[in-house]
Amino acid sequence: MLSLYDGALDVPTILKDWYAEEATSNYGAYIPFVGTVRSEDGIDGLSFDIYEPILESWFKAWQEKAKAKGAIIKMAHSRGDVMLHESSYIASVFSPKRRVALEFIDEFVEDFKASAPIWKYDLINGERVYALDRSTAIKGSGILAGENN
Amino acid sequence: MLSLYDGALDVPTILKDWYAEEATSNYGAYIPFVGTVRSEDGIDGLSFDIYEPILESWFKAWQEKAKAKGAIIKMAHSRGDVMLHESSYIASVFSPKRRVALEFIDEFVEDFKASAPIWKYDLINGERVYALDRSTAIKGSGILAGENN
Amino acid sequence: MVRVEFLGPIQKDSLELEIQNLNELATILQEDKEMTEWLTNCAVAVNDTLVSSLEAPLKDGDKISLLPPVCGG
Amino acid sequence: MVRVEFLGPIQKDSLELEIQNLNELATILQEDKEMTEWLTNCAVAVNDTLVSSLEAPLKDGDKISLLPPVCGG
Repeated sequence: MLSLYDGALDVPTILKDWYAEEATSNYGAYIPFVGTVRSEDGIDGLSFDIYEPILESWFKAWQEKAKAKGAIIKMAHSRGDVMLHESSYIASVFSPKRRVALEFIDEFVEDFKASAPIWKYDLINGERVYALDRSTAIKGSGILAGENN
Repeated sequence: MLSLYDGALDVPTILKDWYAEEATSNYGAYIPFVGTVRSEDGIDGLSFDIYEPILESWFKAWQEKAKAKGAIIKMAHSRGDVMLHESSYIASVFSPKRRVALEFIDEFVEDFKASAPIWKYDLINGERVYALDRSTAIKGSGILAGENN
Repeated sequence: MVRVEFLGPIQKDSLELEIQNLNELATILQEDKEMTEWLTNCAVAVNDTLVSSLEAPLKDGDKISLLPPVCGG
Repeated sequence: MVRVEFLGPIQKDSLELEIQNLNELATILQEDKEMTEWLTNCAVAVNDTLVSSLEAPLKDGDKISLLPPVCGG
């Protein structure tokens, strides 16, 4: 399940709903990863753009990987502005056994950071500044730049 | 924070309270691990004994390890009976950055399984049967057995 | 006719172009000074599937997307 | 006098013993057939601190705990 929200996530409600959804699915391990906006470099918050068609296909591919291990994943992310100490991201894994869940949440979150088509901006002095220095070029980037690259 | 409860854990409330407690602590990552009783081998549930003095010193040592990485840990566990699809265990890590949290939750949960002085019993046909085959001897076990061991 | 969209932080309006493959798109965008940096760090999708080469033929109605460096979470 | 406690699944009452070190405890428990298996897989704590050798001297009032294999979670 992939859920996108305008603005900050209601973390307790999402964690509770996901837990309830799988209450009788017989998964022994549930690991959510919650990402929260930190106060750093004088920002007032962050803002996000999402390209949904590719996010959905990326997520679907991970759902298949999870299924192959007997696990399932759920993810929530914010669109637009999320202020300091609010949360913008929750990824979670349910699996029968703990090792799969512990390994999967790590791989899933890292690939999310490297590949999910979401762009982050700092909200600073009323401006929305693309966070290029913390961003990662998607694998295979640069093909349009020609032979010199 | 280490919290012990009689019977099953109220997972949504614990996850919510912990999130609220650190709402302005400026941690960017919050990872709870939730352990839930699975239906397996005809059991009706599990039951736990805890030896609290050593559990507390074990937990305190992990709090120090977390502190050295700028992180904190919180843990909840059940005493006594926990029935199918109820949860008996939550471990969680808060840290400024995701890598520390992802690595720490794994190490912490694995050491918990290997070292925390908690004994698990299957509840089956009204009996409480020690789960020896899924248990792990604490490091250094066997010293009383003499030279042959 | 294909449509080229610039996603996220790239401040550029979509283009409608008569091109047969991505090599032609590369040639066109390389002449746009504002795109120079983006070309080095953007991934390319055709009809919402990422591509790793410029050779695949394009057909009428295709949607091409340029995806700059990402940072979700 | 020291007190020896058997934790978790070990079905055995506590003992009060006049012993000077854990070697003496080992000798006593090795004579108890019901303890044979437990001795091979139990860890030992003195005053709630796990120990890795039998040599440390015991003093009056010490608490010794035997911890069988664990499985929290």
